[in-house]
Amino acid sequence: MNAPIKGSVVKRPLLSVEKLSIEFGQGSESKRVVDDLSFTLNPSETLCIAGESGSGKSLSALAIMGLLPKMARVPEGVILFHDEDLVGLSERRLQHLRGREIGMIFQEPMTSLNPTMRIGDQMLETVRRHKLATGAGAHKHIRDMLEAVKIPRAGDRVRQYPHELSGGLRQRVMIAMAMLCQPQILIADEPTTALDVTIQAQILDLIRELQAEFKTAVLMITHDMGVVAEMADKVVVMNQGVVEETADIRKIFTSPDAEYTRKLLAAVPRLGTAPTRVPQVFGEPVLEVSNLRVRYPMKSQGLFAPAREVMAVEDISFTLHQGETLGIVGESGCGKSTTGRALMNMVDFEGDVRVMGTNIRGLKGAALKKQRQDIQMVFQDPYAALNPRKNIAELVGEPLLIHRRGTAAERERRVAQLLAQVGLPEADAMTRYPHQFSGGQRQRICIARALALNPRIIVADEPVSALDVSVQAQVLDLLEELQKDYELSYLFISHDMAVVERLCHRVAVMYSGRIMEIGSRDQVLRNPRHPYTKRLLAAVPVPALDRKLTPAPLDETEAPNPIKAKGHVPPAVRYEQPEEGHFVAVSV
Amino acid sequence: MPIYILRRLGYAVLILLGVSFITYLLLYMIPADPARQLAGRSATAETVANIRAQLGLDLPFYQQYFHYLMNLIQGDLGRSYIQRTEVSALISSRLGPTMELMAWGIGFELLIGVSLGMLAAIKRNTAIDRFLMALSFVGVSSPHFIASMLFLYLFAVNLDWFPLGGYGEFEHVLLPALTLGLLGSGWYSRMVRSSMIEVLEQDFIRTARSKGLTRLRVLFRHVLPNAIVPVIPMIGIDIGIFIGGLVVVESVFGWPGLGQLAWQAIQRVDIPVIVGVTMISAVAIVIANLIADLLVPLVDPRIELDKS
Amino acid sequence: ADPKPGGDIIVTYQNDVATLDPAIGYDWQNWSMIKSLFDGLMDYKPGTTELALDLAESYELSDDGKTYTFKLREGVKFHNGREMKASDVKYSLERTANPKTQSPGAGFFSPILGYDAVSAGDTTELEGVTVVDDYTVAIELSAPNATFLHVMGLNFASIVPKEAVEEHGADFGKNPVGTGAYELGEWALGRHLVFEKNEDYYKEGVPYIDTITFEVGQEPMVALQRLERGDVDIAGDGIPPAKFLQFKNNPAYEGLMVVGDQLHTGYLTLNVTIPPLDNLKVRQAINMAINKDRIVRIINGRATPANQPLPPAMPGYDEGYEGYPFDPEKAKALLREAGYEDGFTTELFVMNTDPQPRIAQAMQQDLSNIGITAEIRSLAQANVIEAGGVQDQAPMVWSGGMAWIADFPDPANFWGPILGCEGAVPGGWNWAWYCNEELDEMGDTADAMVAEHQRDDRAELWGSVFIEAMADAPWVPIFNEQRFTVRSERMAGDESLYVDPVHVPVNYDYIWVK
Amino acid sequence: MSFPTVIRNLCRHKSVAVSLVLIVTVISVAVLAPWVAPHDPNMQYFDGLTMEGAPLPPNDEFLLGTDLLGRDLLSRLIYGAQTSLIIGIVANGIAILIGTLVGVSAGFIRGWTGTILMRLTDLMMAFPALLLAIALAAILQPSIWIVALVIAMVNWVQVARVIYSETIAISSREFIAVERTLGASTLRILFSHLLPHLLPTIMVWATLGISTTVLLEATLSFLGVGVQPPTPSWGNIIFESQTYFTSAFWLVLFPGLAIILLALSFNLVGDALRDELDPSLKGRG
Ligand SMILES: Nc1ncnc2c1ncn2[C@@H]1O[C@H](COP(=O)(O)OP(=O)(O)OP(=O)(O)O)[C@@H](O)[C@H]1O
Ligand SMILES: Nc1ncnc2c1ncn2[C@@H]1O[C@H](COP(=O)(O)OP(=O)(O)OP(=O)(O)O)[C@@H](O)[C@H]1O
Ligand SMILES: [Mg+2]
Ligand SMILES: [Mg+2]
Repeated sequence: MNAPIKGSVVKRPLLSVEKLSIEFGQGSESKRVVDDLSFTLNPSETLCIAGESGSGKSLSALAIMGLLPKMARVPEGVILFHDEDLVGLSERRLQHLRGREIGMIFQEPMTSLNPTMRIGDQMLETVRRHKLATGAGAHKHIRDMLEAVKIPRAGDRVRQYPHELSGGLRQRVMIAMAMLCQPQILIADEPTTALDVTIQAQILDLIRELQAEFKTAVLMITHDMGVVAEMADKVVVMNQGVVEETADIRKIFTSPDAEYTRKLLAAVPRLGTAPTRVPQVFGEPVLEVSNLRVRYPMKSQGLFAPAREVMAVEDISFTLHQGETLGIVGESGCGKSTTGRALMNMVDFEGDVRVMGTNIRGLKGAALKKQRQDIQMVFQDPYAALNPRKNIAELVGEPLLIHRRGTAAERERRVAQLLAQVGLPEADAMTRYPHQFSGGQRQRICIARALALNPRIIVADEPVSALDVSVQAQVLDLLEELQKDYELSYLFISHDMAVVERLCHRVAVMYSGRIMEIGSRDQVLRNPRHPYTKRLLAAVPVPALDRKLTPAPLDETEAPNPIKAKGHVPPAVRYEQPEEGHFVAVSV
Repeated sequence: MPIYILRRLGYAVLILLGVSFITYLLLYMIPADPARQLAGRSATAETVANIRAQLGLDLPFYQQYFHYLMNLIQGDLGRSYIQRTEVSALISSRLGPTMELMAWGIGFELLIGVSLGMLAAIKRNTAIDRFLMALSFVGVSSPHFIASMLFLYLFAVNLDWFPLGGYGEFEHVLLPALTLGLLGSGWYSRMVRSSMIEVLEQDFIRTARSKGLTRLRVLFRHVLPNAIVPVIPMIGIDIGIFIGGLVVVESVFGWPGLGQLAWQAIQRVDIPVIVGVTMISAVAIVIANLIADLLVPLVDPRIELDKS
Repeated sequence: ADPKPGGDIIVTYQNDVATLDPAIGYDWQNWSMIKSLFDGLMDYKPGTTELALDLAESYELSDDGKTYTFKLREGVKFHNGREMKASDVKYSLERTANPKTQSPGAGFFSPILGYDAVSAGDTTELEGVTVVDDYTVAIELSAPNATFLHVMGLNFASIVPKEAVEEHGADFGKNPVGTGAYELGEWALGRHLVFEKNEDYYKEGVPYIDTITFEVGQEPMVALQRLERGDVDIAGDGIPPAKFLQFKNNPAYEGLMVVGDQLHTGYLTLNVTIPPLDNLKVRQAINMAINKDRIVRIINGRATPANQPLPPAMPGYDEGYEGYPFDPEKAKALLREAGYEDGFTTELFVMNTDPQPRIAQAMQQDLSNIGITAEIRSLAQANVIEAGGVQDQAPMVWSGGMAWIADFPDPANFWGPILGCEGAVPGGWNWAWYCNEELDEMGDTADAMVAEHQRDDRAELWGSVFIEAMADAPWVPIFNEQRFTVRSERMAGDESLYVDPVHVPVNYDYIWVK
Repeated sequence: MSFPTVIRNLCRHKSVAVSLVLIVTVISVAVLAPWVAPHDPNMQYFDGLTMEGAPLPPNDEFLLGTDLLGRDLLSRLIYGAQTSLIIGIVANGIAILIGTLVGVSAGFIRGWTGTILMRLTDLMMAFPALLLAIALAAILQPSIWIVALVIAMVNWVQVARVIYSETIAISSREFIAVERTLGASTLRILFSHLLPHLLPTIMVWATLGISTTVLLEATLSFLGVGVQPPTPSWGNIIFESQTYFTSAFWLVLFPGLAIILLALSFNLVGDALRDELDPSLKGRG
């Protein structure tokens, strides 16, 4: 700072965290999960905390908010916001700061929204609490905010409940909610994990706008080095509760001090770096999907209002072969998870789904149970997918028990092995409960569970979105290894193009419930035909400095409204085949 | 939704039919001859036989029931054996007071139960929690007669805050309703406490707090609606349990309700009145349950009404 | 002080009033209410069991003792304003006797000539009742009957106006019209009834009170509390047992409580047809085993021990009779003689409201002292009555709560239904199933003694019937219960009016407010 | 976790330890009644009443006073524990069991099975249980087991209703749907996944049910279905003497306390047991 602002002697940081420690448990059993964390945050600045999954990032953020779980203690450290120490601040005072001065976006959007309240009301509450606007103004403010996070048809969405939204939509609601008051500090815990890259780019841009306009300081927790490169001014790298390195963004990317930082950077997957593949020949088709269609009934608006449906998946067909990985990418809310859920028989659907040759529609009893051994899913929202009353050993061992694999001792060994494979070797992990883990750890628990049975097919819905790159690499290696050894087939839903490029043999691009383009990896990612695919690829952040994305003023045509009258039949899509095995939808 | 309601109403008719049948059958089986009750102790055997014949009590069971049903369909509940008055007149003169007391009683139950339950959940494992727990057990374990009498002696006789029983003014309903409310609130407070504890641990509570909401707002807008879901069906159930306590409380407080009518009728095997009151309370219970079922998905949108 | 007219009083009851139709009402609560609304040909002197004329100005008995000719009072008006005539008497009696009316008291009219035909439904007219002129009616009986004048004093013989009965049909009981001292003002079902003074009442100066409000649905304990406060003038249900001692021993309430005898006996029936109770020695043993003094103590002395079926106030009561002494040793000896030295097991039926089960338990303990195991079956009133009326159901029944209170003060009323052969039928009230035709005949002889001069002989004859029955020991007479009425300080009138033996429980016509 | 450890952990809290002791005491006293009761529970002592026939307040001879027939209240409470425990624990337990089973199956399976089960529940709920009791009383020989039967038959209904709604709420949660995709059978989901979530509710009903069923027993016995005099039970001691509560408070106070303490103890132990067996609540915020 060459030209200090007149009148101010020393520029104080907005937030400074000094020697913060967080512990769980009492006495000898106590476990220190954050140790000696220090950093400062200035207005308009973005500080990224990157690091290993489970290294205490989320807990540190919660400590700033004064929202640590009751069982957690802060044995030492101060958190200064302006002049106030947030540690041990009165609840009343904190209530004034929260939301208004410090906003937070939570890591897991499904469980972080009140299931019994419309999202509009949940947002309105913040507006009213901090007296930002009243009456119609408040409603408008909310709609504007939802539109700012690129939620289409915000007017309709405000009346929906969280469970009716896709993962990405929920996350955007969280973001919108935290930004409503334009807080001085915005804490964002993995804010874009569930977002496709185009939206991610726009959200990041939005955050930057906020920073510019209101001097908002952003504390961003992320494992995506691309996002770090995009956003950060300063970076804190954490590993196992301790800070490995705190440095300027430039230093981190150019000459990192810590061994761990170097390791982390080395593990970052970069789009376009995967070697081109020789076309492979795969075995039998294990999964054949034809004309799959899923619609969710909407709550009727009144007694006589016509029944409406959400067209989540509309007439899609594809085939997955033995040993093959099919990636599904696409914008948030386009129906990826729904497709996966249909394959798992979790939603009612039309069309045919054949797993290992048998049609699963209407399958029951023993036949269904048998089929379950062949196909397993890793769910997008790991926390919601885990029974909170079961410990990890029980959860991961559950499929083995259900299908009577091995003796109790064998099962226990298998569970331990699985946990080690996904990078959760901690001795006490087995007896802990889901809420005692970090977001990334829970995601790995879900992966371990899906792998337990050695299924033939795994539907993986954003399986590594919450993992730091080194752990992510470990998990991806594991998946590849298993594929090699057992000829597993994966249906891999992800928005991370680099990961998709690394893992997938073929890629399908979905948009608004339909497949827009499908073909081999190289065909789709290296030679995209459909404009939507091109737009998607352009938005991928790059983990390198000085390559700020300008979120392209992309094709601004709105996505078609998925809410239709019941029984509506949209026109069919026609596909062109520019190359062998490469299909591209032609707009109609 | 309208279809669902229609179907439930259809079931309700079946249920009422079932209730009337079983009630009638049981009364038929009870060894106590209404004709003898009517005829009194000096009656000769022929007087008794005569009365029996006139009431149709000498007919086989199915005929008696069939007659009753036919009349019922025409809205005729019959005449009381003892009072010799139309059952419908007896019931309608008492239905209003009973509903009034019931509404207030359940209102107090909810008010007391829910707020104490919330308090206990927030103060979990503290002395306050323990005290409230003991209180709820005392309430639930107190015989209505003793509790009503105690309240009456304490608040009406000694402190003179309330009138000594009676019916008519608003002040009359307060004490009996409070008694019912206090005694029954234990169920609600225990239920609310246990579901609150669960909800308080959910992540979305943390989100709500992160927005800077006051404790009260978090409690009432976020915790309560989620915690109340298991409590809603309680209201439907409560009507049934409530009627038991109502009989006693009405009689202690001189409240001219159905409870007294029912109690007298049962003691004197006044079949038309017993069946009539039973049917009325069955209607109330069935409707309350239906309403409870309809309310639940309104509070928790994840729950679907009729999913097969 | 002299009676003072005027004033409004409040009387409370727990149960709603069943009906005010004199042909139907038959419980102790509406008994005196009906008496205040209606009049019959005969009544009793207030507060006594002494017969007196009412609507009849005079009567004559024919020499054969079969025909009574009543001269009616002239100018007596129904509440609807019409004058009461002899035809109304005929109508009223026939209405009660008519089986369509379903009157529980129809059987009382069986002495009247032609009753059987009416009862069988062949005709609606009683052959024996003739309207001589507007103010004279003659009633012929099939045989002389000493109780007949008492029957004419029963509520069932009240005079009702035909037009009002026909107007209201089955609801006459809710819209009573009579000639009585009061007329019904308002009746809010389940809440209260208001009796208003009949300004046209034929008896000069009676009644004294302007309005009587009967508040129903009042818990007796609360009613008493309200009475202590002065909110209530008469607690109709009396003093609940739980409050009795407190109330009695509280000097503040001295004078509020009125004690009187009633025509009541509490007894334990021993079913003479069920072994081993069919053995006289066993029944006698039981009679000697039960400690009546202790039972009286348990109910706080609200009764006097009894040794014979008739209550002391009843003509025919034998003061010299000593009954069976309380002597467990002797009782055991008797059992041994009967061949039951090891005792036996039997059942004791009892109605389930306090204090009846307690009394039964006291008996149970006494019986167990001589080796008899009596299992208690505590049931609702209707079930006990039902069980008693089935021959092989109930070996022993404690009559408490359902006990016999005489319909009219005559020993005959204590015999037939509860000890005579006519009651020992399915559905009857003779739960001992005791049938001694010889004694029945003696009763008939006594009842035929209708002449005035035969009164004492008749009473003596009846007395001996009961004493002889006691030799067969079908009952264990336990006690004669007393009545306790509480009234507020402002209530006046002779104490006997508040425990009137006939106008049960209170003779509303003659009480007054200070 | 082994049984002794569970017990040891439970006893860490003083109140829980006291409760456990209380429960064990009550049960053993009930079983050993003939040896521990100071008097014959049915003996109507001549000097157990005043000359006017009033019961005696607690004194040296009769530690908790005498009842309206001059019997020793303490001894009656001790013997009465037998009946009350059978009702409060066995009958109530069975009712809870049936209710839970019906509610869970109806709520989880739904469809026709659910409809039929729930409408049956509605029917039972709308039906006056007292009438059933009166009918049974008159038809059958009274016994404690009939009361137990009636209570079990009548009391499951409410439990079923509550459990039903809660089951529906829980089965709409994601992890249950996920469990199906693992191939878990319906039974497994019910017992292994749903039930633990229903435990708190079941606990509430089970423990409060102890009080209410013990009192209900008295009502039913009064109508002639259950134990007949002079057999004591806590409920019938209260009911026999409830109108005397102003003149002889001990007659309702002591049995009332016994009922409340028993129910409370079960509640405390149950709560602690649940926390012990379900540590998912530990470490929560
Ligand atoms: N309630 C708890 N009890 C015990 N340990 C806990 C609890 N909550 C979190 N932990 C542990 O604390 C550590 C830090 O958790 P935190 O959620 O801060 O991780 P994170 O850095 O946000 O990881 P991720 O990137 O996976 O979200 C983890 O190892 C986790 O297992
Ligand atoms: N239960 C439901 N009820 C109504 N609409 C729903 C429901 N679940 C999902 N939807 C809607 O269906 C559409 C597709 O949802 P889906 O979860 O499949 O999206 P997605 O492709 O997985 O998105 P994301 O990447 O954000 O997770 C969305 O518009 C969503 O709002
Ligand atoms: Mg985290
Ligand atoms: Mg998704």
